[in-house]
Amino acid sequence: MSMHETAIGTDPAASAIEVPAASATGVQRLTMAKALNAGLREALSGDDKVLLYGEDIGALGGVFRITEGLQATFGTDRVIDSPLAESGIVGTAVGLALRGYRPVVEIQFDGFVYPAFDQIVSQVSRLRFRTHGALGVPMVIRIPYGGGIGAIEHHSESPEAYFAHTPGLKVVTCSNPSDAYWMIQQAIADDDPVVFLEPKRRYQEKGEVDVSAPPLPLYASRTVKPGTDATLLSYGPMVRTCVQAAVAAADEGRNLEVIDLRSLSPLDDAAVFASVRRTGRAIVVHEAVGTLGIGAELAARIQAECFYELQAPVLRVTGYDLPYPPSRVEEGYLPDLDRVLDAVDRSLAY
Amino acid sequence: MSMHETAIGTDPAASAIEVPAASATGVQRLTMAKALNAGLREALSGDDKVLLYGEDIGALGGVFRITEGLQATFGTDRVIDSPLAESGIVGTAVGLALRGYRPVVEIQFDGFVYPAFDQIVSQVSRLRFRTHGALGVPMVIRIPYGGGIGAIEHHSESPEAYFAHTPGLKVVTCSNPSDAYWMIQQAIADDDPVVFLEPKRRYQEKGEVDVSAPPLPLYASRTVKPGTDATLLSYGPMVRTCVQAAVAAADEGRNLEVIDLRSLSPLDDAAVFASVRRTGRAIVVHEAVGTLGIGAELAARIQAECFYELQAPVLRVTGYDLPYPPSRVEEGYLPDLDRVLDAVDRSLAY
Amino acid sequence: MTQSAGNNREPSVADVPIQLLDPSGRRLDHPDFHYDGTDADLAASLRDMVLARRIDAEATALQRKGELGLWPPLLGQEAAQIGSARAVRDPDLVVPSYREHGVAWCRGVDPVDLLTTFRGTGMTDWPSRPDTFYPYAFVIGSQTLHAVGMAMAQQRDGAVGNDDPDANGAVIVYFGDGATSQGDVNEAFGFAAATSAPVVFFCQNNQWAISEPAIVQSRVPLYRRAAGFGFPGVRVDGNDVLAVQAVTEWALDLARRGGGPVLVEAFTYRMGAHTTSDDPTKYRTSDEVAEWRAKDPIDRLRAYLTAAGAIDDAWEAALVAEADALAARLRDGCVSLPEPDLADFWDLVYANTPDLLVRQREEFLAYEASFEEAR
Amino acid sequence: MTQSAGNNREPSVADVPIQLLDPSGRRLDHPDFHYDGTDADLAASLRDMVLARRIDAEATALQRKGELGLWPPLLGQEAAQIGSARAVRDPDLVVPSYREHGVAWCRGVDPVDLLTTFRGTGMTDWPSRPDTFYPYAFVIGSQTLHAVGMAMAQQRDGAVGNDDPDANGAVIVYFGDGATSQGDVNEAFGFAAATSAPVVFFCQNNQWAISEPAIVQSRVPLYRRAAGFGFPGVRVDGNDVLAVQAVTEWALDLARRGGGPVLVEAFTYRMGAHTTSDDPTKYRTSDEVAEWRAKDPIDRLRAYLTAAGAIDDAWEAALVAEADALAARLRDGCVSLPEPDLADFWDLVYANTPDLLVRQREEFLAYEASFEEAR
Ligand SMILES: Cc1ncc(C[n+]2csc(CCOP(=O)(O)OP(=O)(O)O)c2C)c(N)n1
Ligand SMILES: Cc1ncc(C[n+]2csc(CCOP(=O)(O)OP(=O)(O)O)c2C)c(N)n1
Ligand SMILES: [Mg+2]
Ligand SMILES: [Mg+2]
Repeated sequence: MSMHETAIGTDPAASAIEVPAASATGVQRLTMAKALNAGLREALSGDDKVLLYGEDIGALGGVFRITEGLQATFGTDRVIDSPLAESGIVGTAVGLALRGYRPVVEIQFDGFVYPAFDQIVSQVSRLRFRTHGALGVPMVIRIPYGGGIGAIEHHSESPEAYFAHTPGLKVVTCSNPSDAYWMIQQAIADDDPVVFLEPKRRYQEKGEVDVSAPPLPLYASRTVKPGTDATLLSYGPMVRTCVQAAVAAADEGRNLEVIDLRSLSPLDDAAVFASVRRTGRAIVVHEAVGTLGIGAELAARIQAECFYELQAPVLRVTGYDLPYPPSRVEEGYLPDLDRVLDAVDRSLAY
Repeated sequence: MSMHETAIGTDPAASAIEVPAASATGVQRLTMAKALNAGLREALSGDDKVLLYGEDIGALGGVFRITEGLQATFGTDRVIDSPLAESGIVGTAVGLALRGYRPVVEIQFDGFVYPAFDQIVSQVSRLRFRTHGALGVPMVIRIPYGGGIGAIEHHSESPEAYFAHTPGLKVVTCSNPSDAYWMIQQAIADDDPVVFLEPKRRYQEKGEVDVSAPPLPLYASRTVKPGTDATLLSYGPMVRTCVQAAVAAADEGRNLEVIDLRSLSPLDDAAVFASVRRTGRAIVVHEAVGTLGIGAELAARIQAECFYELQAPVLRVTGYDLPYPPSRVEEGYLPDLDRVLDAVDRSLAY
Repeated sequence: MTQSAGNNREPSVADVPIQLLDPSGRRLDHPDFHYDGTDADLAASLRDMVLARRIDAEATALQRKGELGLWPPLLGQEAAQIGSARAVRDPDLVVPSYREHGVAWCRGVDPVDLLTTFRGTGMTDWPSRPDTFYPYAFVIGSQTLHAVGMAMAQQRDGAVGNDDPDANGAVIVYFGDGATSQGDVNEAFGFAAATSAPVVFFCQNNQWAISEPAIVQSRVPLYRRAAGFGFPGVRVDGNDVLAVQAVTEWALDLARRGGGPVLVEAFTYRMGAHTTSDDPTKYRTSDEVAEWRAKDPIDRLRAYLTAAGAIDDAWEAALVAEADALAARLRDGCVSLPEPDLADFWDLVYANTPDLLVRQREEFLAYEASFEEAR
Repeated sequence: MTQSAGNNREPSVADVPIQLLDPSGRRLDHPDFHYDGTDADLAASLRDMVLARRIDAEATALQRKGELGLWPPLLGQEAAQIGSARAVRDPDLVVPSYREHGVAWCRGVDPVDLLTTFRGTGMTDWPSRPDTFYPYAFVIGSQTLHAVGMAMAQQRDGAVGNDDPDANGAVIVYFGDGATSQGDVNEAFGFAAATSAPVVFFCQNNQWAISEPAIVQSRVPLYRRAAGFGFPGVRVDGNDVLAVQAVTEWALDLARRGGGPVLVEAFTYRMGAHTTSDDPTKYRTSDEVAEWRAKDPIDRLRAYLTAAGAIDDAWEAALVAEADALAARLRDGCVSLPEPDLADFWDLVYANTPDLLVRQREEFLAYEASFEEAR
């Protein structure tokens, strides 16, 4: 179905999406899964109070093997196989956090975070506020999310908007191994609760990781590719798709800017506005359903802040407003570079 | 603090907000609470399969007395005091619905719906889709919502965006006794699951209810007050506030249109676009936090559909991006007519 | 001051699973439970178990060949599933989790249909599913509350506690050892107990929740949970199809007669991987697996029936042929499953599709069509 | 085939609440539990109970006068609260629900502070709250999981099972009969049992969850729930401060020593309304209330101490004066609670306030200022 199969096939996006390693010291070529594992290992080594907690994260190393080998190194008291109950995991992690620990919770799949929703929305996000700042909840909730892996239902969800709508939570997501490595460490070091979304379809993609580079600010976006004609705004699994689209568009003489938001709450909207003011056009791309997805908020903010600069309305390329469909049709459901380019065409036609 | 205390005091908005009764037959002057009670009574009388189900809804009639007297009439098998567990209530109601009943669930307060979130998001909303249309869940989830009643925490939430972001749910809310009366009946008659939000600060406000009038379409908005200079878009508790603002603005020679959305999912966006195309200006008003609130989606859609007609960006007047604050400061937190008028000024200044 | 009021960690007699057929195929007596069927009935059970195992093996193979995305094997749990399913009769309702392929088979679901879910051509509901068998559930524990609601519906329908036993029905709901930690499952216990709903909670304790041994969920036997909520719980040898059927018949009968809920813990073992994505060698020993292989549910029933002369080589040969035919049908059926069309899904979200979705589908179709034109 | 395996609806001896002081003020013996304190200690308990009741009455009156938005009275539950709180010692942690004004009092919380929540001048945390007492919780059951997590922290901190008993701590968490239906509470039972966490689940069964009698939640006594999860549960007369303290001391001691969780069901009664917004005449009889009034926790202790000569009129008079002074302080304190400023709340959402919130506060301040200018 793709008009740009060659572009996908040769994948010139691969190099663009990687963060160039500043120095050769400590540079390794890792999958995102291994980068996260390395980041977690660093965090566990660096601070005794850091605990990993979740279903099957011990001997098995998690169903995606993100925690592989960590229980062997750090013991069952710090890498804890929990009973099978997400509200219980998050709720007891609150107690651990209130007593000085820094629990890093793993939710096994996106679709299984909802049983913990009350604890996340009414407790994790609010304990600081509820206690006038007396208590904080330095917790990270790791969630493998998104589709594209041929899974059965409840295993391909993109729940980010639920969390980004909730004051008191921070919500971040990584798009490449390098970011994965330092972002997970920064999230664990943060004194606020962070929902850390891991794009599971990107777990096995490799990239350069400089384990010795100083970390970047966690809540800042990254301009993956500068451009002048329109701004593609995306995050997590769709960054690669947007870079691929930008590469394909370049063939047609279009110079697209691609921004990886990294943080969905808070949104680095200053960088977004600056870009859109330059290009005059913005297209938000995400897997989550369109209605009240992150694209809605970005569109609302951009049209308010860049009203006179916008040459076209902010367009959204998102999952359709359906529950995630069976895997045999997920390719049509998920935004791909053709749908992005189609939106670019529509934007430029204004 | 209000600049328009007189306007509030005399409240010329009261008549505007009421739906004029078409005929004198069956017209009664009821509070919203009593109108809901009458609507539920009708639904229970009209269909043996309708059940009411929730905490304290029997002998007590619910903490807001919405179900008062109904257990006495219809018995404990149809008006059921449930154990204290929201996931259990919604989950067992799913089973009842799958076996041909039409459960109308009461969640005692907005802040207590989150324990049922998984059942609502992964089951109620999806069973039709999960079963290729073989099974449906004709369930209504009634939730008293919103602030302004001086309550303690977790009792003043506006959770509508969580549900409106979820495909498979319908989300509606009433702003006046007349709508409350027929909307609850229409929601119960609907074969899809409906989240029915009741603005608890409006429960005791009175209005004319024509119990003999034919019901209107449930998912259509209503133009409460036609106008030409800007469109105020709102729903539930804020409709009255918007009408008050429109009345106050009229003193200053401004003719505002006020639309009561009634349905938040699906959104009656055709009516919204038509209005904004005429007025060139839109201001969305709701209590829920701004980020990823209904206003975000409306702004995103309006700027996309009315790009050339918009004279100013779509503005949002919403709750601030905070957890709901203590009641002594809720007045400052909630949009009021001054904040609406301030936004009107800003919109007209473009 | 010390005492041990209510401390219940000591083993009790009830911890020993009820058994009517030992691993060597010898029938046993039990003071409370008896298998009422004939050897012919047992041969029918054996047939169901063998065919269920064959369906499972074939589906696992189809996954290996890339025809399925995933498969959760039931290997080892045939007695728990066939024994309990054969205790069900109309108008009972069956609410499965995701591994109940044997139960589905007994209740008349075409096994080819089951593959839709795991091939990704459909969701969790299949054309052949009878009205009394409910869709697979993947959110652990969520279905137990639905089951209690269905049982509450049966109460309201007057289908419980009638003098005419045929007019009575109950619900049986399946879940695993891991599921017992979930809030939903415990809420289901509470709601069922409080309403005396006619529901049999059938827990297949297969010793593992993916990589976690049952001890991660509970230090005491799971059947004991029921007493804390005020209803009976029993532990049965889940690899003994006679005992499972006898216990489930008793439990369903109690529920149908208005006696309220029952928890049955079928003590069994997941011989295979959690799913085809899983690698159990990471977390359990081959000794453990070998130990349970010696308790195989099919072997022991075959041993008994052979010794009793109820089955012979001809019978076995016919069953092999039947299983081969079924497997072939499964392979063909799998690759012939109709490919879904995304365009069809917009109409499945609501009973009445709202404008937004109608428009979205139209845009999708127009977009798709633009590629056809471009060719 | 019928049998009643595990059917646990028959009353058992353990269903009779443990009692060391009967309603007439007579002390009783119990084979397992003894009150170790002196009459002077009991006089101190009586003082706490009387003062707690006075705080409660005063807060209720303040609500009636419009000074508070709401108040959940503890009337009738003084023995359950004071008895359990007096069993707590550092470094134990206390996790309350929303009605534990008596516990708060014993743990050193200034009762004036409690009013902030109910006056709407603040959230659920108060300046005088000691580090070992946690904020009030309003989402039923949510706090029980937090308590288990804290107990898991104590395990990791090495504060459990030490030879030196003073180095050991446990967590006590409060919740009601209604809460026992919530998934979170049952998950807390499960997690605590599975990890042997040092936590005492203290359930005040005050017979009502707003308008619902305890029978709506469970057909069997609540203390039995624990056994199903594999830990001890006991039922104590919640209106008998001696028995409550003895049982809670035993439970905390067991937990601190590494014996794992305990469930204490304090069988008591909510004499007043659920909250000041509630009208209990809608759902319960005055006979029932009268019956429980005869079991008043304060009356019986006063009767005993008076008969024992441990208190006299002078003691009583001093206590009345103390209560009056406390009440006056509460009244003054209430109306003097500082009014909050919305502008302060933007900094309480995150440890590091993000730009959006900084901007929002600035806009808010500018908007507020515009009114000042307009005047
Ligand atoms: C709410 C939820 N959390 C996590 C999962 C992921 N998951 C799928 S199966 C499983 C283990 C289930 O174990 P058990 O209940 O014993 O059933 P079994 O697979 O052994 O039949 C887990 C953790 C899920 N499906 N749902
Ligand atoms: C999750 C949740 N659901 C509903 C409520 C509303 N509510 C507040 S108190 C209460 C009854 C609680 O009863 P119980 O647990 O017995 O405690 P008690 O009030 O008797 O002390 C209810 C239903 C709530 N606070 N939280
Ligand atoms: Mg299992
Ligand atoms: Mg109670």
